[in-house]
Amino acid sequence: MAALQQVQEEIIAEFVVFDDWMDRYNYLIELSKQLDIIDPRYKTNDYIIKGCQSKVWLNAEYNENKVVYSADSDAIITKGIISLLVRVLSKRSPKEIIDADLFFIDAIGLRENLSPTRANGLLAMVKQMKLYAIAYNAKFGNR
Amino acid sequence: MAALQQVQEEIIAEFVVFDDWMDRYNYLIELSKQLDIIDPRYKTNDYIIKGCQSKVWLNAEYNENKVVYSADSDAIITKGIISLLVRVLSKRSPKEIIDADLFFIDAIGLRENLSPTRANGLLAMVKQMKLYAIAYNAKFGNR
Amino acid sequence: MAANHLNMFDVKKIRDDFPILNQQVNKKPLVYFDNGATTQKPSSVANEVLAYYLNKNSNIHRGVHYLSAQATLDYENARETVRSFINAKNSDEIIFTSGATSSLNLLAFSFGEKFISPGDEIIVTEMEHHANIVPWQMLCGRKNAKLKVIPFDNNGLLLLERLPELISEKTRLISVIHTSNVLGTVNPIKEIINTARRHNIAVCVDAAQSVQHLPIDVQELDCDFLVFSGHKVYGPTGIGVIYGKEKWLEQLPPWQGGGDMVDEVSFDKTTYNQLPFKFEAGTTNYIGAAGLAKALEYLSNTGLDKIHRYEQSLTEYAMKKFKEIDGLNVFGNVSGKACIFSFIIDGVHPLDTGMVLDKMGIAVRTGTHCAQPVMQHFGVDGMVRASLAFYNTTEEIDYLCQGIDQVKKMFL
Amino acid sequence: MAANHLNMFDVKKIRDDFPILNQQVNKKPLVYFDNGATTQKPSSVANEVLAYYLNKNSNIHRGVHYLSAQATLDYENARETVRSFINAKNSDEIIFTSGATSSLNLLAFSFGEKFISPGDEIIVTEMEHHANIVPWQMLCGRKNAKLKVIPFDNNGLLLLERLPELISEKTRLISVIHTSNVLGTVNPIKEIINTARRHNIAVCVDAAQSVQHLPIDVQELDCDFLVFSGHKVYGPTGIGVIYGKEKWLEQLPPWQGGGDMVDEVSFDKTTYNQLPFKFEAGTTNYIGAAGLAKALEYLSNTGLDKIHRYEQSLTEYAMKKFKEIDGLNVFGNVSGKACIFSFIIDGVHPLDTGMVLDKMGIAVRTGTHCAQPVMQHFGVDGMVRASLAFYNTTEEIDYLCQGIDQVKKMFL
Ligand SMILES: Cc1ncc(COP(=O)(O)O)c(C=O)c1O
Ligand SMILES: Cc1ncc(COP(=O)(O)O)c(C=O)c1O
Repeated sequence: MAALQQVQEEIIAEFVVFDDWMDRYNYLIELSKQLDIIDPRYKTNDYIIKGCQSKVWLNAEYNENKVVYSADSDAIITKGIISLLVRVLSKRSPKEIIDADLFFIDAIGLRENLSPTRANGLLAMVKQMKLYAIAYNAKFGNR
Repeated sequence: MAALQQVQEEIIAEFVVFDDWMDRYNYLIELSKQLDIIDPRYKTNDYIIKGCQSKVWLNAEYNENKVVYSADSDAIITKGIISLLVRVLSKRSPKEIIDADLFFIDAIGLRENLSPTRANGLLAMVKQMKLYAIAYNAKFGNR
Repeated sequence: MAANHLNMFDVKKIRDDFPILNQQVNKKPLVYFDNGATTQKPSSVANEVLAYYLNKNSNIHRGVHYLSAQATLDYENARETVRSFINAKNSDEIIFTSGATSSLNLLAFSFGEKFISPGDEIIVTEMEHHANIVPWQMLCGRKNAKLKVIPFDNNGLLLLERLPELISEKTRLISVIHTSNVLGTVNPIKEIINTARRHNIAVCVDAAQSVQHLPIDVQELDCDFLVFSGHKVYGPTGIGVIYGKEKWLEQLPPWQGGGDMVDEVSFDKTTYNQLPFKFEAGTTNYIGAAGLAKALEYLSNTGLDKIHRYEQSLTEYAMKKFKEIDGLNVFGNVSGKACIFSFIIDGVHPLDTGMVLDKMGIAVRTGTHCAQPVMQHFGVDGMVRASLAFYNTTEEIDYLCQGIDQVKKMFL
Repeated sequence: MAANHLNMFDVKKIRDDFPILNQQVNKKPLVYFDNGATTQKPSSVANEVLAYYLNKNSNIHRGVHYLSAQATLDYENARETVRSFINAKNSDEIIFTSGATSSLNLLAFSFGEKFISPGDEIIVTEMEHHANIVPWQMLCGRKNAKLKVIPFDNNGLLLLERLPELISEKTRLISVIHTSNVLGTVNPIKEIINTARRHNIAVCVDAAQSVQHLPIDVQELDCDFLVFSGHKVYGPTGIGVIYGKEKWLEQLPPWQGGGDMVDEVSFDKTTYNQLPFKFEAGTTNYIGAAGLAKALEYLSNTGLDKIHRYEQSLTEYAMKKFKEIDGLNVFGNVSGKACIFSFIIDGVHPLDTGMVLDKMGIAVRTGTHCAQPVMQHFGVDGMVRASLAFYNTTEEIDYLCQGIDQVKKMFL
């Protein structure tokens, strides 16, 4: 599997061709459709991420020393952004996830979505993904 | 007795010669010494005017259809200003006092002392003097 | 007729007074449709605040020195400007707070301490902003009182016929939103006040979304209390107002304790200052008050009547346009509604709508608009809200319609 | 040594940053000695506020559009600036209020609702500002609790040896003024906190007159709460701060209800938002917060240590000068005192003194300085207060001394 760094650079390369925001959003809409469907039993309040204006559900499983994320949202652009996060972070070791510097967000112009405002909740999303990694790391630790 | 209007114009004429504030204040200090001493039995809390940073005592009596004021203050400049008010308003009919337009205050540069700030309480003072006049007017009315 | 008022109002000239409007956002001309959240400020307000920073600033009250005396005068003149703006009887009835929310919290606390006993009842409407719900819920929790609710119908019309049955011997206060910040409905507060009068119930009007849109006369209305925010009437942030009839304010205990609201303080006994100071603890936002006065003067000079007519024309224009758009649901269509339009495009999440409009330079708000009961009423999680002001134009409404088309193209 | 620090500090350059200082009042150059009441603002603060009016203004939180997102970022960055300024552990511990008075009222209400029962005790000092007396008195009235007082001696020194006997099993909180706004005394709060720790008592520090004069580190102090006002630290009016340890803030119920401080609202049940939003109801003064951040940055860049040393030199200089004036009584002469000088000229009313100084261009405050118990302690009705800041100079102190001579000449 490609390194975390490399995947981010791929994403940046994909976005760099768009100089119009509508194209970027259209691409995110495309990506949202490619996000694996989350198991319906995780689409409950227990898996919802607080602090988003849209509903965001997130689950993480531990499989062969890797954290595997699945997620969904009722807002499409949010879902598109989530699909990027999953693409970058899923199926990696807890350590890798914890240490991940998600520079692609800024690079593709989504930084404002990382603000602590609760409108979008991308920040809450990233936080929650890292929390899962920390938890699994504590549980199964040492790589 | 000189008309209310005329007394005010006299005062303005007295002050017009001072172009320095210290001279104006020195004159008020002079005037404070000329204020008739208030009967000590009125120097109690009952006669104090609320809303002044200095203590101001005021009494009013009704004598031959005229209101006669006496007053005092523990601050000298305030006392000087009071002496002007007494000079203008005392020994006049309630009606005259109620209707009085005290233009001299503005004219001699003391307008800021009329602000509703409680620092000086000149406004409270004027109000109280007029209240006495209103009360006597109600009691002994019709001139 | 609408077109007539649209033409009679020189909106180009008005816009010159609001420099912030003349900018690009996301490389598009800014279309500011978030006036329900906060309004932009005319230059006269900015200049006054700047003048404070550059040569007028000084704390007010009790100060003998020049700057302090001047600032005190400005502050008390600002109070007088507010009085005259809502035609209160006297300026002691005008209390400066930090915003409409603080005003309502002041009232809930002070009125509650004095007049609410276990079992007492307070009435609000189903379309209140959280600021007019939560303080009363907290009070009810503390005092074991009960909050009752006047419902509204699917058009956004208050079901006033329900009021009589909600009123009981225990009803102490009715607090009602004048203009809904979501539905735009202008509620018949005069009728509510008339009903309340017959039962000796106090009425508070939440005018946060109405004072900037139509002329208000508290004496004519005969309301007991009225609140609004500076930043929503083209003034500074951090300043607000509660008006209260003198007879009420005299009876209510203070809310916050501190400097200036006291008369005499000792560890044995503290007595409170007279109105309005009793309710203004500590250093008030005197720069905010001076700025607010400039904002209200700007409105008065422009003419609230003229503003109202122009905005009504904008409303008619927009509602007509919106009707032509397939799949657009506008919530609230009571006649005479304010220029506040909350909507959902069928099948598109409000957040997606808002994010796309933003990139077109259109500033709208999305979410629950601090009125979750309204969302619950319609069974939705959120709405998009375009809230207009008298500096907005029909061209901007046309552009919003294009934006909505663009959203539909992208998501449907 | 004093002279050394006086020279090392480029006060001329500092004064250029405060345009308001460069003006005439009553035809005399302004000598602004009313910094205890409010401070003047550096250009960077004025510019930031102006930038809001001209191109940045938008309501914060939940807004998806560009201006709102930017304003939200600014606001949360301002919170981080405050955090770093007092070295709080995390920014959730920083709550924006409308001023120190509001901060203390918030605390008295929220702490009181949760932790104060009949018979409980709260301790303050005899030298508190009314803002740290009245809210506790009001709380004690509501809850039947008791307010106890640490006295001070005639030098203005807190009689700390009295504290142990004042503490009982019932003591829940000690709220103490850090620097006296009348006497200038800097109280030994670290010692008080250490004592309180041993008894498990919470401590609140009223830093309204200290954060602008010396570096403060809340983690090092280990205080539970700390409050201050924006306008006294060279920032805007209408904005203030309460710091609280997270473990406390998590436990306290909210004070004001309204928008943004809630999670879910329905007429059946309302749940509250997480920290810090739980305590920030309604539209906060976000422009004020942005301005405050600029003020704190200005102080940090100048260096609180340097400011402190320079101001200490001013204090030494002034106290020495004052000693040479016959009939001048300065209240408070504890070593290390802040540059706050309250005095009475024997035989002259403070108001007369203040009015004459004003006409010489010197802005001082007269009256009780919202600390009537301090007046009662010394058996006086009022004092004249000259309160300095780091933009003041020894020349201005000399001029004040001339002013005092002039007053003596006129009244004695
Ligand atoms: C109807 C209504 N009431 C009260 C408020 C609260 O105003 P503020 O947030 O300025 O305190 C608002 C603001 O959104 C409102 O729309
Ligand atoms: C020591 C102290 N505490 C509290 C306050 C209250 O501050 P504010 O009036 O800004 O709320 C002051 C202001 O005078 C003060 O000096």
